[in-house]
This record gives sequence, C-alpha cells and structure tokens, in this order.
Amino acid sequence: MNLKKVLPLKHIVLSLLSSALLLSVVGLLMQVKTDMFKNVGTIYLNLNMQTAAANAVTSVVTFFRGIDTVGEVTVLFLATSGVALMLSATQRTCDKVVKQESFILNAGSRLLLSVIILFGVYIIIHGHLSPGGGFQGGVVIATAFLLLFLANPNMKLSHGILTLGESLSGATYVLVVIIGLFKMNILLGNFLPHPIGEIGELISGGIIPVVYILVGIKVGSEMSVIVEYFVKEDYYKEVCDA
Amino acid sequence: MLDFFNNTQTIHMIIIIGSMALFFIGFYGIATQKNLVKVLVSFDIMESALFLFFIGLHYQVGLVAPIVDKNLKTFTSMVDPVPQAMILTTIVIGLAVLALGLSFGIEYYKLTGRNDISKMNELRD
Amino acid sequence: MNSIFLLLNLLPILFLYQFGGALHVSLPLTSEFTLSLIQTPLGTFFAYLSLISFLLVTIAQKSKKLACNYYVLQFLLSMAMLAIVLAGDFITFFIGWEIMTWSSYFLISKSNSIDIKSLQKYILFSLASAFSLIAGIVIAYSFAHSFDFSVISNSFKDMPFNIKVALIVLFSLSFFTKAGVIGLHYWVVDTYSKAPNLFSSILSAVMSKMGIYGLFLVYGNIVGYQELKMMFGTILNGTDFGYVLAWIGVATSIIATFKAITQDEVKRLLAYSSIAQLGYIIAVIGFGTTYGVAGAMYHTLIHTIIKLLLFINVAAIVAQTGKNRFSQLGGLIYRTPVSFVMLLIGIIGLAGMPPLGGFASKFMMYNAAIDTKFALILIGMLFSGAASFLYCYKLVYGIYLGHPTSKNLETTKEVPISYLIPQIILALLLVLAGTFPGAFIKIINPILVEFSLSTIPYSGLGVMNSAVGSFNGFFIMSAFVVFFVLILLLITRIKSKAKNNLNRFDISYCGEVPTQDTSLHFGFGFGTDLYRIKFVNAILKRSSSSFYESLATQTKKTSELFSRMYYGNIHNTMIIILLFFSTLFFIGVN
Amino acid sequence: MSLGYYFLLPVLFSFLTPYFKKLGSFTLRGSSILLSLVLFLQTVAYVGVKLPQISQFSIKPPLGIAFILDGYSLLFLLIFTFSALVVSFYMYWFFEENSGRDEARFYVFFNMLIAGSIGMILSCDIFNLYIFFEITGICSYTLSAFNKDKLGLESGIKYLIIGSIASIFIVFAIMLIYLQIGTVNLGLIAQRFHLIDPKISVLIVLMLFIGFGAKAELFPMNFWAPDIYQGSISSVNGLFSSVVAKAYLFVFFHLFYLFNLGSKYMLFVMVIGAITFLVSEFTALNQTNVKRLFAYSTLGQLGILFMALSTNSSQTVSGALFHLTSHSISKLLIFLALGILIHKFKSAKIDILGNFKSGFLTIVLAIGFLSILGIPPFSGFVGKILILKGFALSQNYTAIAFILLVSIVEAIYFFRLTAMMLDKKRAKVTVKVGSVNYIILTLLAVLIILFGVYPSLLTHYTDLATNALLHPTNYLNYALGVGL
Repeated sequence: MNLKKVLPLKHIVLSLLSSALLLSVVGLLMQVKTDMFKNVGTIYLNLNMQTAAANAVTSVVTFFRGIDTVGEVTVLFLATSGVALMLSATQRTCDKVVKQESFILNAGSRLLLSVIILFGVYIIIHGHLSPGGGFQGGVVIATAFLLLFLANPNMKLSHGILTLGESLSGATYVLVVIIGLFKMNILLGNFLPHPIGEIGELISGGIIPVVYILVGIKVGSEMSVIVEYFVKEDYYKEVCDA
Repeated sequence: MLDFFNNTQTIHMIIIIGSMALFFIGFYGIATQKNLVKVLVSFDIMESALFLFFIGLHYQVGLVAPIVDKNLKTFTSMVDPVPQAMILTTIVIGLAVLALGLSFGIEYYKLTGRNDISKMNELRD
Repeated sequence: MNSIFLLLNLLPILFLYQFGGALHVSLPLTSEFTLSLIQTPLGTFFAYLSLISFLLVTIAQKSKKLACNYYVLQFLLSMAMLAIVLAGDFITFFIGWEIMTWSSYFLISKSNSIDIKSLQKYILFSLASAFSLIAGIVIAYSFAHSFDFSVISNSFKDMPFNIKVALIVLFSLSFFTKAGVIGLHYWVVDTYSKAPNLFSSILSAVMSKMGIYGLFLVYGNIVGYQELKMMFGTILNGTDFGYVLAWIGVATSIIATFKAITQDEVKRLLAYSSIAQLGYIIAVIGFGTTYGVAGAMYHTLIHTIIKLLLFINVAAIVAQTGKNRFSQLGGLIYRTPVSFVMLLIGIIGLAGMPPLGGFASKFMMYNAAIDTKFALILIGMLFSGAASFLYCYKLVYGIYLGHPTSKNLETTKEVPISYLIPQIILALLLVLAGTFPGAFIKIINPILVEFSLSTIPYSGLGVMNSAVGSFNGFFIMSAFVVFFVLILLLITRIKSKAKNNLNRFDISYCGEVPTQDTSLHFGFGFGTDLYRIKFVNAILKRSSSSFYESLATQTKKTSELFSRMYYGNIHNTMIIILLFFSTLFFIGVN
Repeated sequence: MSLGYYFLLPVLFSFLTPYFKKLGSFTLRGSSILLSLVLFLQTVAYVGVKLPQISQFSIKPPLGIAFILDGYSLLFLLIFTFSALVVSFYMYWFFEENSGRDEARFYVFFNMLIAGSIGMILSCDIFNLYIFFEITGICSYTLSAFNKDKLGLESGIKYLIIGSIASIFIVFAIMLIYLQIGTVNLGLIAQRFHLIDPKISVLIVLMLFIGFGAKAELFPMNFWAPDIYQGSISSVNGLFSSVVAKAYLFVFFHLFYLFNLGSKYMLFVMVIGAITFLVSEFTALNQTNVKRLFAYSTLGQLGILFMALSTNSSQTVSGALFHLTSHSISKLLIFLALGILIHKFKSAKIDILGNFKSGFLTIVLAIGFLSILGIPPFSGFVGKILILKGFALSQNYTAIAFILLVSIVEAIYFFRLTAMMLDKKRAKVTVKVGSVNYIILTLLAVLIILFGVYPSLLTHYTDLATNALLHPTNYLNYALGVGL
C-alpha cells in the first residue's frame, strides 16, 4: 500500500492548514462579545404586536424583511428555470420509460399523497401562527410528488397547471408588493386590515398569511418540478443505458 | 451535573467549536476533492456549519421560540427572530444553487462522461 | 474629390493668414480642461510649414485615384498638426499628437507594401513617444496645477532639480522618437519606405518636424534656454546640455549617413537621409545661442522643402516605372528630364552646396558651432556633411544616370504634370531661399525674441549675417547663374554633335558579353565597399534592432509565463483562493 | 415612480414569461425590449432629480430594507439600464438568426441578471444585497452555460463553484456582522464598524474582500474568468464585462468607503489592482481566442479601476468612474460587434478579425479599441488622463509610470488586431450588418466619440458619483432613516 497515493502531500498540507485555521478562528470567535449593541431582532419583537402575526419569524420573513423573500422566491424560480433548461433536452431524446410499476407502491403512494398534501397545506396556512410557512409547506408538498415518482416512474405532472400556479402566485405576490405602494405609500405595506386583537386567529395579520400562501403555492410547484426533473433523470439514465 | 451545560457560555462554546470544525471539514473538502458532487456537498457542509453557528449563537438559556400562544401573550424573553429568517432565506438559496450545480453536472457528465473538476480544461487557449 | 480637399487644405492657410498672429481661442472641455489655441511666432512658422506641405502633396495626389477616407484621414492629420503647433496648453498638444499618431497609422496601413510588423513598429514607437510625453505632462501638472504652457513655464524654476531633469528627459525622449534619433529610429526606415509613396513625403517632411517643434517648445518656451544654462552650467560658449545634445545629433547624422549610402531601396535611402538631416538640427538646437536656434530653424525649413521635393520626385518615378530599387532603375535622364532637373536641385540643396538654400542653412549651423567653440562637433558635422555627398550622388546616379537596367525603363514617359507642379514650386522656393537668405532673418527674429535670445541684424534681403561672417546669397546666385549658363552653352555645343543611338549592351568587358540579367548599373552595389573600412563597418554592423527584438522576445516570454497560470484548472483556482484567504488571515489577524 | 420597480418589474416579467412565450416570439422579444426601455426611461427621469432618492419596503429604515439612489448608484444605474436596452435590441437579431434556442428562458435570465445587478447597487441592507448577489450569480451561471455544449457547461460549472465560494465567505461575513453589530443595515454598520473588536473587523473585511474580490475578478482569484468568457455567447460576454463585473466593483468600493477603512487597506487594494492589470495585459498578448483576449483586457481594465478607485482622492476617483463608463460602452461595442463576426464565421479564433470585410465593422471596432487604449478624441482618453492627473496631484509617480508602461503592452495586442483588420493580403469574406445592429453599434460609437469630445456631459455625473462615494453622509442619513 502506497502511503503517498492514499494520502498525498497536498492533502496533508491542506488538512494541517484547515486545522490551523480552525484553531485560530475558534480562538478568535471565543473572544467575541455579542452584546455590544442591541440586536435589531429585539426591536422587531417589540414591534411585532402591530403586525398581528403570532409567529415573529413569519412576520420578519414576510413583512419586516419581506423584499428578501421576494428575492428568495426569485432565486428558487431562477434555479428551477435553470434546471429545466439543462435537463429538459434529455426528455426529447429518450422519452419512453418502460419500468414496471408496482401496484402496491402505486396505490400506497396515492393514498399517502392526499395526507401529505393536506399536511403541507396546513403548514402553509398556519405559517403565521405556528412554526412553518410557505417554504416549509411547499417542500412538504413536493415530497408528496417525490413519493409518487418513486412509486410510479411513468407518472407525469401537468406542466401547464404547475406553470399556471407558479406564474400566477408569483405575479400576485409582486402585485401585493406594488399595491402596498399605492395603498400605504410604502412598498409591501400591510394594506389589509390587521387588528391587534385578532392575534392568534387563523385570519389575522393582514397580508402576512396571503404572502405565505402565495409563496407556498410557488415553492410547492417549483420544488415539484425540480424533483420531477431529477427523479426522471435517474430513470432515463437507467433506461437509456439498457 | 448537567447544570454545567445549562449555561449560555458553555453552549456557545460548544457550538462555536462544533460548527467551526464542520466548517473547516467542508473547507478541507473543497480544497481536496475533485469530484463535482463531492465539491457541492462540501459547500453544503460549510453552509450548514454556518447555519448552526449563527442560530446557535443566538440561543440563550431561558429564551423560547418567538411565537405567542394562549400561555404566552407578549413578545418577551424570546430568541431573536432575525437570524432564523435569514437562515431560512440562505437555506433556500443554497438549495437553489445546489440544484442548479447538480443539473449542470448531470448534463456535463452526459456529454463527456467526466465529473472530475480538475480535468475540466477544454476552455483554454 | 481631390479638388474639394485641395480647397479644404487651402482654407486653414487663409484662416491663419487672416488672423495674422492674433489667434487666441479657448474652449472649455470639462471643468478642469480647457483647450486653447494661441498663435506664437514659432507655432505660426511650423503651421505654415505643415499646411503648405499638405497643400503641395494634395496637388501631387491629383493623378492618383484615392478613396474619400484617405483624404479625410489626411485632412484630419493636417488639422491635428495644426492643433499641435497652435496649442496653448499641453492637453491640446497631446490630443493633436495622438490624433496625428492614429490618423497617420491608418494612412500608412493603406499602402500595398505594408506588413503587420512594420505597422506594429510604427504604432508602438509612436505610442511610447506619446506615453513618455503624457508622463512628462502629468508630472509637470503635479507641480504647476495647470496644463497651460505659460503657467508651467513660470513654475518650472521652482521645481526640484530631479523633477526638472526628469521632465526634460521625458519630453526629449518623446520628441527624439518622433524625429528618429539614433537608437530610437528603429521604426523610421521601415515606415517611411513602406508607407504610401506620397505619404512618405509627409512623414519625413512634416511629421518628423513635429518632434523638432516639440524640442523647440520645451527647450525654448517651457524650460527656456536661460534656465537650461542655469541648470546644467556652461561649457565653452554653449551649455553643457547643448553639448550632450550636439553629440547625440552628430552621432545620429554620421551613423545615418553611412547607413543611407548602403541602401538599395530609394525610399530607405531617403529615410536614412532624413534621420541624418534631423540629426543636424538636434545637434544645434540645444546650443542656446541665437545662431544655434536660427540654424536649426533654417535647416528645418530647408529640410522640409528638400524632402518634400525628393519624396514627390521618387514617388512619381515609382508610380511611373513600378520600380523602387536602385538596382532596378537607371538611365531615366532622357525619358524624364524635368524630373531629373528637379532631383538635381533637390540634392544640391541636400548636400548643402551653394547657391541653394541648403548652403545657407548649413552655413548658419556651422557658424553656430564655431560661435560656441564646439570644434569637435563642427568636425563631426563637416564629416557627415561630406559623407552625405555620397548618397546624394547615389540618388541622382542610381535613378537618372547610367544605363537603364530593364527594357520597360526605355519606354518610360515623363511623370504626370500634377507631380511636377509641386516639385517646381519647391525647387523655386529652394532657389529663393538660397538667393534671399536675409528674408529668413525677418521670420526668425520674432521667434528669437520669444525665446528671449538676441536677434540677428538684418542688412538686406540677400545678405545672411552671422557672428562669424556673412554672405550675400544674391551675389552668389548671380555668379552661379552666369557660370552655369556659360558651361551649359559649352556642353550643348559639344553634345549636339554626338549621336545617341547606342544600345546598352553594346559593350564588352574582359571578353564577356553582358546578357539581359547582367546588372551594368553602377547604382547596384554602390556603397558595399564601405564595409571594408573598419570604422564604417563598425557603425554599419551594429543595429538597434537586436535590442528591440530581444525586448519583444522577453515580452512574449513573460506573456507565456503569465498565461501558464490561466490554464483553466478550477480545482487549483479554488486552492489558490483558499490559500490567499489563509495567508491574508494569518497576516491580518496576528 | 419608485425605485422598487427596478427589481419588481423584471421579476413580474420573468414570472409571466411562459405566457409571453405562448403569444409568440415577437411578443416575447418586444416585451423584453419594452421592459428595458421602461427601466431606462425611469433612470433618465431620475437625472436632475434631487438625490438621494429612497424607496422603502414595509417599514422605515434602519429597521426595514430600503433602496437608496445616490449619485454613485445613479451613474451605474444609467450604465446598466442602457446596456440592458442595447443588448435586448441586439438579442432580437440574435434569435432571428439562431432560432430553436430557448428564447423565453434566456430573457428570464437576462432580465434578472440586470435586475440583480441593479438590486446590488440600490440596496442599503447587506443581507438583501447578498440575495441580489445570488440572483445575479445564478443568472450568470446559467447564461454562461446557455449553449449547453461542453464548453458552455464547463464554464457554468466553474462559475458556479467560484460563486459558491464567494457566497459562503460573504454569508460568514454577514453573520459575523450581525453577531457584532446586531443589524445588517449598511448605515448602522458604517456607524458602528470601527467600534467592534479590531481582529473581528479584520476577519469581516477579509471575508468580504475574498467574496466580492473573487467575483470582481481580482488577481489571485481570477483564473476562472477568461474561461467563463470563452464558454458563453458574446452578448452575454458584453453583459459580464459592462454590467456584472461593474456591479461587483460598485459593491466592493461602496462597502470600502462606507466602512471607512484605513490607508493600509487602500494601499493593499491598489497593489492588487496593479498586479491584476500587469498580469492580465501580459497574458492577453498570448491569446488566440478573441473572447479570451477581451476577457483579459476586461480584467486589465478592472485592475486600473481598482488602482484608481482605492486612492480616496476625488480627482482620481472621478477619472476612474469616467473610465469605467467609457470602458463599459466600449466593451459592449466590441463584444456585440464580435458576436456578429463569430456568428458569421462559426469560430472565435483571432483570425476572424483578419478575414472579414465590412468597412462599418472595421470602423466601430477601431473606435472601440482606440477608446479602451485611451487615445483621443475618444472617451477612454478623458478617463485615463483624469486618472493620471489624479495620481499626479497626489504625486504618485510610480502609479503613473506603471499605468503608462503596461498600456504599451496593451497597445501591442490591440494594434495587432487593428492591423489584422486593415491587412489587405488576407482572404476576405464580406459581412453584412443588419439594420438593428447597424443602429446599435453606431449609437455606441457615437457615444464614445461624444463623451470624448464633450466630456462635460459625463463629468457632471462622475463628479456627483465621486462626491457621493467619498462623502456618503447623505446616503448614511437616508440609510439610518434620519428625517424620513
């Protein structure tokens, strides 16, 4: 056994370097005083009553730092478009999937599908009341489709509906941001009624649940598309190789 | 005996050591690994280390999640919600980049049969 | 097309004449830069020189079918030169300088014989010259806080000594490159010989003079001859600085003269001759005396006239015969007699023989050397002046005398009239400059006043005064004309009896009968024997090209070295980034 | 109008693109042009308005995020929106010629690339800035892989890897900033930055330097950049050179001057810039691929800009901003003109410059080359002389000598290309330029000449930008929400 081959000099040097960096960075971070200034988060907490959303993280994500979320949704959208751009060509060259599907898996996954989607919708709708929200719920919905694809490789998603859901929810989200400008004279203003007394109710917090539902629809459809592309990529490869 | 761990200082120390160790494992990974998938995984490890680090350092003993319910009517003695919001955003971005990178890698592998990044050198003069 | 641009070229002359010395325009470019044009006696002199040259060359271009963009570029070039000589500040000067560079570049690229290497040589030397100029300009700016000539000139005295020297060196390098001082002349010969034939005349006659203008501007106006004297001290009757410059100039003229003699291509010979003549000007320009400046100025004028004349003459011959080498030409005297006479007048001027203007200018320059007691310089100048007879002789013999070297030459017709008109005008000017050298004193005195030097006494149109002595050009010319007419009569009486119906192969030597391929022409191989003289051989063997070529090789090697880093391995790139981070981290934090 | 539209309108457009696509390619291209036109006109409307302008999201800063437009960002906004307009017209031609490409997705990435770059220069919140950084990043990865051939994918993967490194460092820096300062608002960070532990502040600055420096193509971190240019289509190269690289440069110096770093850092950045300039220009001499060659040229020019912008003297910085504008226009011109040639010859070898015959292209390319070299009367000259003047005023003669000497190296390859174009001995193929491209290239060439002969048009804005960059008091007030 050649030691040089298993552990080349470069790796040794780089591991020593990483360790040295680790030690000095840890040493540096140990001295950090984190309470020099008041965090902006505590101010948000104090202000949070006004948004009437029970979950402060949600109000930060969708309202106080709402434009971040627009950007985040855009990033996900762009990545989905990129994945589709890259992987869509394969489907033309090798279109047939002839893998045998199992009845039990198929039926079982369809049974579970509704439950998982219901759970995802619950997470989305209760985003402003409990931990969770659009992103988390969207991903849960996508896992439902993942299960479907795993059970039945011949399964096809209707891209028309997904695109419709994605585009419409995205466009509505942008419109919600712009309507705030006209109604409240500030972009992403909370223009829907949000009385503080209703905190903890399902319909409360003004635009916050609306935004999270839109985000949920968008993330759900985008993640489903990504999942579909990657799962099918695997099957195509097997079939094409055969 | 476990009271020793019920101390913000100690928890922060553990988190710093743990997350930074994870971070530099990822650092070592991107410096030494040549397989594209492994490199992307190393990036993810580094990102995860940062999430741990950031969230962990904003936890203090005695604080709860920033959500009001029947028992907790006001937003007091809660952890800072901003790091959580930021981490949520960063996770989604990391996921997006990872998906994109994997799709590039798949296409490239299909065209050339290679996934070794040090051998990607057709772009040269 | 030609007529339109002829008129366009006439316009600035009339415009300048209309202003008559009172032009003063300023144009704010930005809040910090103002372009200004000021008409000084020095600038006016050079402005007329360049504008009239352009006019004459445009006349000669009548017989060529040139595209519109050629004329546009040429007009742009003339305007750029006008901007240089009329500039009142360095920004205008530099803009003119750079526009001159690139417009001439595009004009040269229109030649059929040009190659990429020569173009590269030309543009890189021009840009090096421009960048050295701009370096000088911004350094001057950093002290004067203005680009204005007068402001910089006023604050020059207060600058530290090393800055002063740096400025003078940078400016001199820039202008030396344009004038083609030896060592910096690498681009000159290739460019002059490969440029379009008529455009070579502008390159040699006008564009190199912009370098001379720059030297006058810097030494005379910006620094001032007084300041030069104070900075570097004096030796004999001149300045130390002038002495060094004089050696540079003399060396240039000697080396270039010998190189010129050995050339086979006509335009290469003229190019070397141009370098040699500019060497004289540079030799006397730094003397800092009245006669030094006057001699340099007069020679500038004469050299412009002569080089225009010679280049137009050669361009006409090349256009007519399609040959551009001495070994391919010869015996054209009977076919193109007018051209022959014009070339003869030109080389008499070039050799500095009386009675033409060339003598007057050489007289002034030698006087200047005597005046400052720079005896060695004088000897050098006389030596190269004597050697220049050889290439003058080669020029007239190789083209017009001897045997024609090919059949086509025997059927050549006289060159088109559009080529002859400018030549005749220039020859007349040359004759006038020799006959009435005193007229020049009137032109030069305002310039001498501008440089705060003493003026030259004026005593009649025909008389050229100097510190050492004077001569009456009118008298010499009259005497010459009388003798010339007498000798001409004598020759024609003898000649008219001989019949000229010989074939060039009606000879045989050593029992051999020449064939078509045998070169009977004396111009072939003229000057190769010079290699046997040790001193001359040493000059001719050495060349600046090896230095510049090794520089190019080094640049290429450096480039290859650097490009090895960019070999596209992303893994190593990542490692480098991480190492860079680690290094900076350890340096920065500890 | 609100500044938020710079981001929201492209996002809206991108989300609705599948439906534009269904209406036909003309609608798609037309709507993209319309979008670029609207954004450009909006920017023009900001010219002459009292600056800074602010557009808030949800809640007043420093609590909320806001877009702030000051003189510095206005200049970049003009460059970006103008480049976007020009390129969207150019792409009309490109897709006419190359049908069968995924047009709709290209427009999505193209518009979001511009929107992301604009977001980076407008946002006054460093975490928000990071999100725009990622948007720009993802768009550029995908655009460079847009060809989906071996070369394109390779460049996409390389760009993605570098982008991931950069983003990890930036995220780390942002987390440290939040830990230390308790906020991610740029105004508050600038106010409190010198109060924190100096060792941590060094770490933060270092990480931001690596993150943005790697993306802005600084020397030891730019070995990937030419590969990216080589692998992507030439209009995208134009965008990378004139928009994306400039956006990273903007952020780099925006943070640099907001954090008010000391002269040690300035010297360091200047030296790094000088090395970038030197190495890139020398490397460019040795290239046989046009795209690579101009990639190196871009790196070199960025090197000059880094040198000049890190001086903290208003003269040099103003000159550098002028040079930056002129460089953006020239590089756009060159890359778009090259795109026509590359399309015609189906090759990117350097010989294509010698083998085409088109008086128009020769003239516009020559104008672009001369402008980048800084030769009057083109706009590059004014920029370069202003930079040199600024260095002269601070008596930094080393920098002057360095810039001039390396510029000669730069001239070698630029004039070699020019000589190839003018060389009559080569076999020539006539290249026809379509009317849209004719107008675009003429417009760019006219702008180069216009800024060269009448620089006051631009110096007004560069002076404004310089003032805003070096004395960001107004910006800070707005970012802190004072007086809103």
